[in-house]
Order: sequence, then structure tokens, then C-alpha cells
Amino acid sequence: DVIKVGVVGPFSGGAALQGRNFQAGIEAYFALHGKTVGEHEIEVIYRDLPAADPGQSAALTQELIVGEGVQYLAGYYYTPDAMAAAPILEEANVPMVIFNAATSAIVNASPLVVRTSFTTFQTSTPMATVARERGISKAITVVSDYGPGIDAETAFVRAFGAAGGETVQSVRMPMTTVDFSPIMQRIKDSGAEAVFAFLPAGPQTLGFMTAFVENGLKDAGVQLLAPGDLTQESDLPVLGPNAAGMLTTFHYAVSHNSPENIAFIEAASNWLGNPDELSFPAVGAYDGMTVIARMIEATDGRQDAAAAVEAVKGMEWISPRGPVSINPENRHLTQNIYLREVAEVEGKWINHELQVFENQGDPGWVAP
Amino acid sequence: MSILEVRNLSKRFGGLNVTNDISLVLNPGDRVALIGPNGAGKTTFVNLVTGHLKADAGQVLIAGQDLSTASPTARVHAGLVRSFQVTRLFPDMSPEEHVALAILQRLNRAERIFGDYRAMPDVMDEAYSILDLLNLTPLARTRVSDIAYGQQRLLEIALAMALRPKVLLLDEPAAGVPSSDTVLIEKALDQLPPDLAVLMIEHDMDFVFRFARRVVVLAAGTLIFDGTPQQVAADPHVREAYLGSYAE
Amino acid sequence: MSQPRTLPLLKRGFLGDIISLAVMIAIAVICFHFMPSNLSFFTRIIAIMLLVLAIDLVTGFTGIATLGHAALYGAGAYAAGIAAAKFGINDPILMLLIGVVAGAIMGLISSLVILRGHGLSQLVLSIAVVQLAREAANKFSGWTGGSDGLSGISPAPLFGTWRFDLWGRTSYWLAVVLLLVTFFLLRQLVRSPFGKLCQAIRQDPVRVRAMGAPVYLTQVKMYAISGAVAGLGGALSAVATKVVGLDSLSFELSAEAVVMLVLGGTANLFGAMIGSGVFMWFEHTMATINPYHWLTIVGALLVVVVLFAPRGLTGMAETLYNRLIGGLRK
Amino acid sequence: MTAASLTISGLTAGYSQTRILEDIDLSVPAGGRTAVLGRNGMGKTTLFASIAGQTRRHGGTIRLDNTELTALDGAARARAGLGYVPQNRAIFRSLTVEENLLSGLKDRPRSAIEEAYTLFPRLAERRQNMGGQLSGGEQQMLTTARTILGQPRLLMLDEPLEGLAPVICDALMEAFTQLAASGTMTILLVEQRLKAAFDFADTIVILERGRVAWQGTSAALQADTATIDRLLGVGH
Amino acid sequence: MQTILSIGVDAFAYGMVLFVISIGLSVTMGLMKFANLAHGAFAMIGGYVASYATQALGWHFGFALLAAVAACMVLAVPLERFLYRRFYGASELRQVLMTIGLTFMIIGIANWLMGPTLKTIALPPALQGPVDIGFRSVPAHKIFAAVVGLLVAIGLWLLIERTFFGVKLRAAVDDAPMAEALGIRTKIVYAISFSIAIGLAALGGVVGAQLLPIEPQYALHHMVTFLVVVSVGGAGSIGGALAACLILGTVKTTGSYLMPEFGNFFFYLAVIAIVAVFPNGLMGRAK
Ligand SMILES: Nc1ncnc2c1ncn2[C@@H]1O[C@H](COP(=O)(O)OP(=O)(O)OP(=O)(O)O)[C@@H](O)[C@H]1O
Ligand SMILES: Nc1ncnc2c1ncn2[C@@H]1O[C@H](COP(=O)(O)OP(=O)(O)OP(=O)(O)O)[C@@H](O)[C@H]1O
Ligand SMILES: [Mg+2]
Ligand SMILES: [Mg+2]
Repeated sequence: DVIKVGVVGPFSGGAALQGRNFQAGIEAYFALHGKTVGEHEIEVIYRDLPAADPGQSAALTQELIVGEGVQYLAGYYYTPDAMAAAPILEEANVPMVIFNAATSAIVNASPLVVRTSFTTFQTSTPMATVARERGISKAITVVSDYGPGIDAETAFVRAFGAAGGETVQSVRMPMTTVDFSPIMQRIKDSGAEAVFAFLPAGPQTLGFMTAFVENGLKDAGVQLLAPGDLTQESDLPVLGPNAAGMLTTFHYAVSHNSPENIAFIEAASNWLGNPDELSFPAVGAYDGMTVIARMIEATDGRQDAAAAVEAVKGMEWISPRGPVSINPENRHLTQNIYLREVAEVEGKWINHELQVFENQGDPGWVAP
Repeated sequence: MSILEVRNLSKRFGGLNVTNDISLVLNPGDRVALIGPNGAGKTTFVNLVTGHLKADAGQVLIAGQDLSTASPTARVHAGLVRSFQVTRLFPDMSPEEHVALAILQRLNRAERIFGDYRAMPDVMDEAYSILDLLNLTPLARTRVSDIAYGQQRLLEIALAMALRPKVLLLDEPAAGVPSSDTVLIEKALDQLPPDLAVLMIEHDMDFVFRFARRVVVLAAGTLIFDGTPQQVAADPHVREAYLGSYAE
Repeated sequence: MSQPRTLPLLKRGFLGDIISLAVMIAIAVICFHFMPSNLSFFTRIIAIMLLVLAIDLVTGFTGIATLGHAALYGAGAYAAGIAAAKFGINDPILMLLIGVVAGAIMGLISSLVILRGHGLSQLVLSIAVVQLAREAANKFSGWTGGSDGLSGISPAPLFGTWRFDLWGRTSYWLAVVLLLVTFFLLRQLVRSPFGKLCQAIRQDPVRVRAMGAPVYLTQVKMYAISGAVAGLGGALSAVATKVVGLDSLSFELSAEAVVMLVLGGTANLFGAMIGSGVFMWFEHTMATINPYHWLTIVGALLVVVVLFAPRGLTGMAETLYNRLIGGLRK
Repeated sequence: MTAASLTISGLTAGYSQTRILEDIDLSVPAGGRTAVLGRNGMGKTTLFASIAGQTRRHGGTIRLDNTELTALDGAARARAGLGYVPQNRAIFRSLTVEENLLSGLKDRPRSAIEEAYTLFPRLAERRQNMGGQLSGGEQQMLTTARTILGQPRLLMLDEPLEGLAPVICDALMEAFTQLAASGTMTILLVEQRLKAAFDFADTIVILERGRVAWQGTSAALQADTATIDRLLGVGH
Repeated sequence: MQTILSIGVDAFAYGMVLFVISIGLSVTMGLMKFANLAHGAFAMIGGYVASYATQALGWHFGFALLAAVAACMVLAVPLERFLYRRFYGASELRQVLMTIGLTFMIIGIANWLMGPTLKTIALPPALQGPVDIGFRSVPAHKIFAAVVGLLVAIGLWLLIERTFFGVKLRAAVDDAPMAEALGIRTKIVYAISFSIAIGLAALGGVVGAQLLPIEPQYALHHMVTFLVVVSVGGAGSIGGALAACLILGTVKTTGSYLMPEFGNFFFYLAVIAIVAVFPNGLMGRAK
């Protein structure tokens, strides 16, 4: 029989690249593990949701469940889209595996939500330790003024303070900022030794890092710190020179050296055609498929959402990103967070892993 | 009592003194023609009186009430209505709709959000009596953009009539209407209530002399003459500056 | 003249209204039976339809250009959502009413700003309004959930009987009824003296003033009415989706709704509905067929429609109809 | 520049699908002065607009001397020697008076605009004003002057006296008569005031519902009061 | 003091970049009365051409810039002939619909041809480094953008206000049939003007690419900014557009420095304030 998985993601619009990476991750999974689990064949149905748009998300989700009869929902790049789908899961008896949306609270929206990506809290918190270890005592945070940005700021400030550092200022910039010179001036005037920044992956990061260099902050020795969203591999070819030396913490680097990752990259790049387009959402999707396969196996193809989710609580496996496990309490991934440095290796800009923070949970999660 | 009184009205455009300390009184029943060379400031004067332009100085009183700073709308409510030199109508609407809307507005019913004027006998009857008068009934449901210019001019007058003004300011109502058809306009004007005061700007002297009982001449922003048609025709200045061969 | 001057009820377009309502009900029933899996999507279309109708009222009928009408829609959505999520007002009818009121108030406020400009500057003022509204919603994330969206809305069963279920039947029928009622009321509105006045204002406000009719006040009133309709749309989406996101206050939504209106044909309530229905359906189908490149096809559709149907789809239908009638007469 | 003759045969034209003019035949000799008369809405303006290339032509031909105009667009017709003063004046509202005049020069030198100021001294006083700010009569002067500056060989005037003071009307009709007499222009005039039309024209054409209803000399028409009443009188 | 000067420099540079990109739109919207929302799409095409020329073909920046402008001007000819021409004088809403449709298509095609990733334009060494202007240093490419902006402003102003071509263009826009009747070849005048406006878009796209990076969504992302600048300045007014860019640039830059969390608030409040006081824009032609 055929088990349908509905995947909602941004396949067009500003985040089209991330949607492509969803599909790349899924195709990589099929290439490496086949399309069948036991006797059950997996069929994936894609729906495009180019921007955060809960109304459309709810409509697409409902159509997938009612019209296409999907047994599993997956994908979801933006938080509100995931939130809009969550209320109908129980009635539909369908589990949802989130490939990306990174707000801690989503898992509380329904007991049928499992997440195989990361949260911004999870990736940002270790950066405070990194900063302290490098002798930085005064930092400034600069984030885009929206949910994930605020999460990143809160996570860093909290952890940095706990580690004895001082956040001298917290700056929130409008999402539409294109000229970052005034922000750089402000960083300069704040006298901080390091900047902790968060911007959504994409075109803005180029302007930000260019301004960082052009306004002399790099030369002045200010250390730029950020979660890995800012240096996703697909942006690195253009960011490269300006981002060199920048430190990021993240759950996955394309350059991660493990047999699992090498196999994964080969399969994903195969599908993408251009290996430069590979980015972190692909690994979220790949692991998401691993989880879904386990769910299918455990329920033997029956539609029993509660049993399926129950079956993956505490599941452990080796992901391309390293060893991971699903926290039975909040159904979120416990994983390694890596400290990386942007560096040029053999003519290619990569996130070079320097240090590992093992088995990190989600510090931003609050039990409901 | 005067129905319209203009006191010392003045207006400048940059260096140009378009309206120069003009005072003028209209009494109920007056039929006044305002003539003068092109660019003398006639249209500007009307715009100042109706409030479409803001005067630099001077006052406008309607029925004794000072409306110098009132909005054009308030002046219409006080009974001051105008037509436009270049027709200004609603291209997508029919003559029937035009006239009905004007009547509704006069009756203070234009802002009702329910009901359809086509079901209101009083409005429809009055509208058609006006359209009949101006021979517009055959075109009553044609879009204005599809009817000829001359007929649009008649509709301008129909609109003014529907508002039942106390003072009517007509800016070249017969321009572009063949001399034969100006008869229709004259007929319409004859039907106006006798106590209505009419001030008409017009360059067609035949029309002026048939219509007006009083003529006011404006030149370079200044009132230079105020008298009967006969006196005007006899005045050498006016003949030279304005009438030309007509006076012969 | 003795010929009767007033027109009987049916000749004033009432018959047309009844027929249109019947056709709309028929379509609603057909959609329900033959595409049951798309009910949520239809509900969403109707919510957007209400927004497009609202834009038609101010842009098509009154001539006020706007690219910021989502501010009114979003106000309705957030008001209904906040009432439910933060104040526990879960009755769907009450939520809708709150949305209507909030939309009308937002309409009033934004009209005060937008009516300061003309033409292009009016457009830009409307954009500024919607951007400010969005910034505000982002800032007050304690109330609105910010960019994560406002969740935790769980409307009670409609009239205590019909649950808002997975199948979306309740929301669908609720939406259909709201649309029918709104359509009928708006038909009366645009034929009323007030409606005619608005149409006159669109064509020449100076002339309207010279007739002694108020322009500004009429526009403000129409904006408030339009706000109520848009707010209803927003509240409907909050009830049906159970989440309100910043997208409901976005320039993109405003612009897309205007596109739908022009596509269908302005100054024509059918145009607003057909435009939004066709656009969203087409977009949805294209996106399902090819999630990656549907935008190109949608863009091509728009260009083709404006090229060959200058007055929108309804204008095209009208021309075809006239040709047909003309042809038959010959 | 010498005047050109105009020959129209079988012209049928209108706006989009509607036909306003039906099967018009008309010929005006070079240097002729023809008045086109008719009640409101009979198609006078449409006739001029059709010659200028601004309407939809359904059939027929229009020749200026030996040039067939129907294949040409508006600009080419103007360059072939057509001048058109439209009834609605069509002033470029956002251009100054001077720029309005410049726009009519075709390829003549800039200095030629002084001719316009000589004809209408009033315009010289307002040369830096925007077209839209002019008074009605001033706009009428401007539109006429602008077209004459292009030295057309056939000049079409659609109610050029509308809104002008009687003295100016005199001066203008005088100027038109001279232009025609000097052999540089053929003139076609639409005028509502019969007296002015009779004084000016040698030939008269009367339109009735888009067709030529009467054609003859000015003197013949003046003598024929029955026709005047029937075609130009109050028709009801 | 140092800080104020510094903000002033940033504001000026940012404003000039905005100006270079939006002035072409001001010409189409103000002079040709065409609401060309696809303006950003042409700027983006210019950016792609220059990026391809510098990165893939290794051309010098100067040649790439010229190539981008020329390519867009050439592309404009058939588009004008077969698409835009049919919408002159059409209602603004139809123009908006058509150009949004066109934008969607261009985005789709860009995504398909060039991929969804960011593209950069390689600058020549002369434009790469910082330039010391006494109290601080400014990136050379910003100075370059400012100079280009000023040159464009002067050149356009001369063309429109001081040449016969300018008169013809404005006449054709005001009343095309009348302009034709006066012998003005409006179709050619329009085609040339349109082509120039698109060339300016491309120029802006290339020169401004350091601030507004080239990617498929470029065409939509910045549409609002362009519209705002044009209307605040007064469509069709070159001086107005310049003033608007500098004022809005200052508001945005100062806001970003002092209270970044309210950056857009101030920006849009300023827009509302300016437009409320000058409904036709700072130097708009009154209707
Ligand atoms: N807004 C304005 N700015 C500058 N000058 C103006 C403006 N409006 C009108 N004028 C000038 O004021 C003068 C008077 O204009 P007005 O329209 O009042 O004349 P008029 O007496 O009605 O003339 P006509 O008989 O030709 O219609 C004209 O010379 C005109 O150019
Ligand atoms: N743009 C248009 N579209 C459709 N019909 C038009 C248009 N312009 C004029 N008509 C119609 O064409 C007919 C002839 O109009 P035209 O303007 O040629 O008459 P005219 O003889 O010049 O009248 P007038 O003396 O009023 O100027 C009229 O019935 C009019 O309704
Ligand atoms: Mg006048
Ligand atoms: Mg005419």
C-alpha cells in the first residue's frame, strides 16, 4: 500500500531555496534508504506556501488531510504556518514532523508535533560560552526585530549573563533594513568587544556583513558571533570574504566530517544539481523522513497518530549532523551544537567546525 | 434685501491682480450679464464667490449671511449654485442619475444608504419635468460620455435647476451650443422662478442682450461698468475694448 | 406626460439580485458536494472576497486608491483573535461582530490619513498606514504574538451546535451565509442615493461639491463601511484558521487583493467576487501542479487578462454577452 | 507653403463599434473656405477628428492633394499638412504657454513663436503660465495659435470662436480670411453662429445625423431659409 | 558631533543610492503617467546582467555596467512596442495589474535561469576600498553611487526641461492625440523615453547592488520603497526625487542609529507627514 506524506514548504518566493532543500533532504533519504518501509511505499505530496501565511497553511493542510488523505504532515518553514496546522492534528489523527520552524513553543501546540530541526534558543545559547571562553566580557546584540531574532537575543543575553558577561546594548533592527552603516556606527560607539547578531538566512546577511567590514569593525578587532543561519552554505560563496573569521554556532555544517554526512551530501547534491545550493533545511527534512519511516514501521501502516508519535519518543540515531535523539518530553531533537568558523578551504568557503557542545536540549522550551 | 452681496473682493495670482476690489450687489429677480475681455477675471470672480478659490480679501454675503470663509458646499446650501465654463459632469452616469442626485441632495436625502431613487415618485417626477423642459428626456438613460457636447451643456443647466437656487451663476452656458439651440437654454432660464437672481458670463452678445436687464463689465480685474444693456452698447470704452464690430 | 416615471421593484435590479443569490447558492452547494476536500480553501477565498469587495467599495465605487486595505482586514482578524485568545470570547458570532467593529474603526482612522492625498500620494499614504499597522502588531507581540502569529483561538460551536471541525463544513457554510448577506446588502448600498453619490465623487469630486453634497464626509463614511466588510473578512479568517499572522496586515495582501479586483473588474460587486475566486483558484491549481514555477504562469495570466479584457473578466463577459445578443438580433 | 485640396469619398467612421459618419463625400478646393454646419451631435467634430486620424474608420478615403491620408497615423497626417484646432481646445495643461507653442512648431525654428504673440498679444503676457491656468478665452487663443504655427496647408477649426470676446472674434475671423486669401491655407470651419459662418465661408456643408444633408454656396444657403430652418433651426 | 557628521555621510550615501534606483520610475510615473511597478524587475535584470558579466565572463565593472544598461534598453524596445504601448493612458489600476503580472513573470524566469541564490557584482579595485574623507572613511562604491546620482539628476533635468525633446514628451503625455495632431511622433517619443527610464532602472540596479543585493525577489522587495520615494518627491520631479531621497535617507539612517527598533515607524510617519503637507509631493506638478 501507499502511505502519503504531505509536505508544506516555501517552494517559490523569497525562501524558495529552503523549500528546494526540503525536497533535496527527502530525495536524499529515498536515495539512501529507498521509498518503502516494509511493504509500505511512501509517497510525498508537496504544497507550496511561499510566506508566513497561516490562513493558507490551514487550507493546504486541510486539503492534504481530507483531499489527499495523507497520513503524515511534514515540512513547515515558518512558525505561524506550523501553528495554524497544529489544531487539527488530533481530530485528523495525523502526526506532524516539523522540518524547520524554530520557535520553542510549537511543540506545545499539539502532542502530535515532532521536530527534527532546531530552535533558535538551542543554537544561540552555546555562543555565550564561546564568547566567555574567548575572553569577551562586553557584547552587544543586534537582531532582526521578529520572533526568531528576539529568541536569539533572549537566549544569548540570558546565557551570557549567567556566564558572567555583560550585554551592553540590545539592538533590534527592522526586517526591511538594507543599509546597515548606522547600526555599525552604533556598535562601534557601544564599545563592545563582540557582536552577537541574528538575521534570517538570505539577502540581508550580505549587506550586514559587508557593512561590518566596510565600517572598519572587523579591522578594529570586534568579534562577530551568530547562530549559523547567517552563514548558511548556500550564501557563503558571496558572503565568504567578508564573513571570514566569523564564529557561528549551529546544529549542522555541510562540511561536517562523517560517513553519514558524506553519503547524505552526495545524494542531496545529486538531486539539487548544484551542490552550492545545499543548506541546513535539507538535513531537517532528511531526519524528518527518518522519523516518519520509523513511525510507519511502528504502526505498520495503520493510521494511529498517537502510537506513531509514542514510537519515536526517545528514538536515537546517527544523523548527518551527528548523534541525535528525540526528547520524549517535548518531542524535540536533542543534538550536538557545533562552533564553526567561516574559512576558505581548497578554494571553497565553508563553516569549519572547531568545537562541539554535546547533547544540547532546547533551553527555550517551557513545559505548558 | 439683496440676495447676494460682494464686498471689496480681491485676488492675486503671483504678480497678476486678477480681481481688484470688486463690489457687487444682486437682488432677487435680477438678470445680470457679466462681460469683459478674455482673461479679465470673470471666471475667477465666480470661483471666488462660490468658494472654489480663496479670496485674499473681501466678503461674500448670501441673503445677508456672511459666507466669506464658508466652504463651497455650505454656499450651495445657502442657495448659491453655479455651472461650469467647461462642462463638468459624471461621464459614467446618465442625465437621469445626474438630476436625481441633485434633487436628492437638495432634499437632504443624498446620504441615505437604503432605497433607490427610481422608486421615489417625487424625485422621479421632478427629474423628468426638468429633463423634459430641456429636451433631454430621450437621452435620460444614456451615459453622459456618449452624448454630444451641446447636450451636456443643457444638462449642466438642468443640474443647476434641480438644486433650486436663490442665486444662479452661469459661466458661458451657451458656449458651443448653436444659436438655434440657445433658444432652449433661454426657455429654461425663463422657467426659473422669478425671484431667483441670475448672474451670467457670456460672450454671445445676442444672447446677452436678449437675456440681461443689467450688464456688468469687468476689465483687467476691475469693474468698469454697471448699467442697462442700452447704456453698455453706447459706452465708447466698452465698445472699443470688448464689443468691437458687434456694437455696429 | 402620463407615462409612469418610477420603476417597479423588479426592473430596478431586484430580479438580478435574486438570480445572483440563487446562482451563488447553487455554486456553493456544488462546491460543497464535489470538492469537499477544499472547503477550508473555499472559506479562505470567501474571507479574501470580503476584503476585495471592501476594496471595490472605496476604489471601484468611490475612487479612493488604496494599497493598504489589509490594515482593515487585519484589524478585524486581530480584534476577533485577541478577543478569543486573551479575553475568552469564544462565541463565533460575537467574534465576527468584534471584527466588524474593529474593521470599521480602523477604516475610519485610516481614511483620515489616506484622504489627505490624491492619486499616487494617496496610494503611498495607504501603504504607510498598513506598514505602520504591521509594525505596531509586531511591536505589541504580547497581544498579537508578533511574527509567530496569534494562536490559541478556539471558537465555540456555532449557535452552540455546529463545531468548527476538521472538515471545515461549519466554517464553510458560515462563510457562504456571510457572503450572501454581505453581497445582498452591498447591492442595495451601491444603488442607494449614498452609493450614487460615491460614484459621482469618483468621477468628479469638484462637481459634487458644487452640487452642495459633502465629499469628504461621504468618503469617510464609505471607508468605515468598507472597513466593516473587510473586518468581517478578517474575523472570518480568524474564526476559520484559528491563527492570525502578520500576513493579514501586509502590503502584499493589500496589493494582491487589488490585483484580484482589477482582474475581475472594478465598480462591480460581481467583479470583486469573480476576480478573487478566479485568481485564488488559478493560483492554487498552478501551485499544486508546479510548486516551483507557478508564479510565472500566474504573471502571464495577469498580463493576458489586462491585454484582452481591459475591463476585467466581468467586462469581458459583458462584451461577449452584448455581441451574442447583438448577433441574435441581426 | 501652398494651400492643399481635400477630397473625401465614402467615409464611414465612428468610435469603436458605433458608426457616427455614414458615407461622407466632400471635396474642398485648395484655398477654399468651407463651413461645416449642423445641430449638436450631428457629427461635425467627428468629421474633423476622422480627418485628423483620431477615430475608427470603417471605410472610405481621405486625400490631401494627392496624398492618401487613411494609411497614415496622426503625426504623419499633421506632417503632410493637416492642422486641427479641436473643439475641446486640448491645451497641454502642464506645459507653459511658451512650451505649448513650441510643441506646435513642427520643425520650424524656435523664434517663429513670436508670430503667435503678434496674433494674440494677450498670450505674450502669460507666456510663463501653465496652460491649465489660462482663462477659457486664452486657452482658445493658444490652441489656435499653436496650430497655425505649424503652417498647415489645410486648417480645420472646430468652433474657434467659442468663449472669445467679440473684438477678438472679429480679429480672428479677419486673420482666417487673410490666411485663406493669401493662398497658403485651405480652411474648414465649424461654427455655431450662422452669421460668422456666412460671412467667412464661400461653401457650406450641413451635416445631419452623420450624413451630408446639404452642400452649396454660402449665398445660396442664405437665400434658402427653408433649408436653414429644417437643418439648422430648432428641430422639434 | 563626530557621530552626527558620520550619520550625515551615511544618510547622504544611502539617499543617493535610492535616488539612482528610483529616478527612472519617477520619470515613467510622473512624465509618462505610467505606474510601472515592474521598475524593480528591470533594475534586477540589470543587476543580473552585470553580475553575470563580471563573475562568469570576468568583464571589467565599467563594461558590465554599460552592458547592463544597454541590454535593458534593448529589451525595453520590444516590451514597449508590444506590451506597454497598449497601456498608455489606461487606468492606473490596469497598468498596475499588467506590470505586476510582468514582475511575477520576470521573477519566475530569473529564479529559473539564475537560481534562487544571491548574486554579487565584482567591483574594480578602485571602487572596493575605503576613501578617507577626513573624519572617517567611506566605501568608494558609495561615493561612486552619489556621483552617478548627481550626474543623472543634472542630465535628466536638462533633457526634460531644457530640450525640445522634453517639450515633446510632456506634450505627448498630456494629450497624445493632440500632440499627434501637431505633428509630434508620439510613438517614437514614448519609445525613447521608456527606453531611457528602463536604462536608468538598470543603472540603479547595478550601482545600488551593494546595498540592495540581487536575487529573484528583488523586484518585489523594494517596490514599496521606490513608490514611496517617487511620490514623496512628486512624480516626474527630479529635484523632488532628490530631496525626497535625502530626507527619507536621513530619517531612516538617523532612526536606525538612534532607535533602530522604531526605524520603520519614523520612516512611515515621515512619509505621512510629508505627503499630508505636500499632497503632490515635495515638488510635484499640481494637477
Ligand atoms: N491659478 C492661476 N494662476 C495664475 N494665473 C491664473 C490662474 N487662474 C487664472 N489665472 C489668470 O487670471 C486671469 C483671469 O482668468 P479668468 O479665468 O478669470 O478670466 P475670464 O475673465 O473668465 O476669461 P475668459 O472670458 O477667457 O474665460 C487670466 O489671465 C488667467 O491666466
Ligand atoms: N468619444 C465618443 N464615443 C462615442 N460616441 C461619441 C463620442 N464622441 C461623440 N460621440 C457621439 O457622436 C455623435 C456626434 O458627435 P459630434 O461631437 O461629432 O457632434 P457635433 O456635431 O460636433 O456636436 P456639437 O455641436 O455638440 O459639437 C454624437 O451622437 C455623440 O453622442
Ligand atoms: Mg472664463
Ligand atoms: Mg462638435
